Amino acid sequence: MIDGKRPEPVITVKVQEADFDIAQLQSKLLGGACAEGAITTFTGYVRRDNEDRRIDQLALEHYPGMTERSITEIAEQAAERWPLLAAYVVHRIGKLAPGEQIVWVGVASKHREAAFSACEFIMDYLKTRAPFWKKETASGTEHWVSARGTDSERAARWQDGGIE
Amino acid sequence: MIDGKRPEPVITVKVQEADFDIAQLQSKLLGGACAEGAITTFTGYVRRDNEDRRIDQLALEHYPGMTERSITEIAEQAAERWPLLAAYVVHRIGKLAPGEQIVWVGVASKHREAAFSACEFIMDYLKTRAPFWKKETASGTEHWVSARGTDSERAARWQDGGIE
Amino acid sequence: MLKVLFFARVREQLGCAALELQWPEHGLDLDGLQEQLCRERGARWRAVLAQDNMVRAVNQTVVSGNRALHNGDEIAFFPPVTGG
Amino acid sequence: MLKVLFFARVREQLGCAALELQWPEHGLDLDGLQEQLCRERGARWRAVLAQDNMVRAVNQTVVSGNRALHNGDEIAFFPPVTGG
Repeated sequence: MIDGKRPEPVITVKVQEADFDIAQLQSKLLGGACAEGAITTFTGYVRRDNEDRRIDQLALEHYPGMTERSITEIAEQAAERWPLLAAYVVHRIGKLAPGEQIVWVGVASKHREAAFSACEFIMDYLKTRAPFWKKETASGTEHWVSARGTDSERAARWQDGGIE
Repeated sequence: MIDGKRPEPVITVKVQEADFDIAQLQSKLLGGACAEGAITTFTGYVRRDNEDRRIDQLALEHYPGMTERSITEIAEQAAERWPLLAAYVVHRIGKLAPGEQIVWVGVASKHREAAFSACEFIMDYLKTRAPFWKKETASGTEHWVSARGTDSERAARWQDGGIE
Repeated sequence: MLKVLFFARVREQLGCAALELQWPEHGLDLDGLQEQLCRERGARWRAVLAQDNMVRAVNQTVVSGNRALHNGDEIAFFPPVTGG
Repeated sequence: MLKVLFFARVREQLGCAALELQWPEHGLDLDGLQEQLCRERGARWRAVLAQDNMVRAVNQTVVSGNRALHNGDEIAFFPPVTGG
């Protein structure tokens, strides 16, 4: 910044059933201000198959209140670690078909390394700390998706002594 | 993949004066096929200020032919290191105003860690290997932007013995 | 009063999404609450709540180990999360 | 024939974007080409092409150190890139 002050990053978190428009989200990320530097985004899509099963439907349950709060905390932690202009997270709940958009994370920063790291950090913690649960229907049978050990490992990378 | 075969990733590289539409690019990334897994994108914007100077204009020069070729090689190397479905790079040339979009990199993969790493890898190498040069006009004075040492360091991280 | 919530597979296994309990005059901690639920509701609850990887949250913050509770707290039991 | 290209600051400093040179019967390598340009075009060219960090490419591939050239090659001189 020319005036040497780091602006407070704008953090937005939405949990919704409705689909989202990624171009609109990216332009909203800075709340109408023009971007500068870098925006990194992550879009997650519902898988079409899981191991050998073709997925017919995914249902997402969440813990209302705690979800928004935990995602906001994750984004705030990212903003403490890296110089961010803004972070925006949208996560869908309810019934979704394979190929549908399920989550979008956008991070704006003047520095590309900060934008990349913060976006990945938010996704890693979203996977391990935000209270969402997935239930798949495949070949007419429902089952809850198990947490992946690799998700916890990826989140743990960011702890003290891990990568910066 | 259900059939156990890794599909050949679709690599697209464009160098153009025209602006681009990120939503259209993200939908083109898989060539009309529906996404699954993850898409990571990076959008770079022209800076508004550089150290103490307000930037009036940025002019981008490139080496026609070598540019497309070197970006394609970078994307192919990313596709050898990580299981990608597609990678799409658009880089603008010519005269740009502060705040305008200058580069977009989109990577699709079934795995989010691959999508993140490949997108960052492509950007790091784009900065150090693709023949683009920036000339800034600030307060009526033109000057060529110097290469940053940190860009070379970031690219070097990916070499043997570096992070995966 | 205490509000107790169950999510996802835990909710299904118990057949219960939410409970409201009177706040006991003698006070209660998190382990004590879990023991009380098991005692009152039987072997099925005891088996479900003792599962490996059960996550417990107090006032929407995940806690590890036991924790003092206070009147008005919101407690939740759920399996490891799988979001995104 | 050899095609020699100059980009960005190097192009401006030399006042030259592209040259075409006859392929010499005795052959030529990259250092030899650079020396020939300096000899024919004078001190300014010698100073510019000797700058630290000068990048040289043969047939659109960056090379480090000297390299044999062949008739028809495209050689480029340019400063470190700053794309993206």
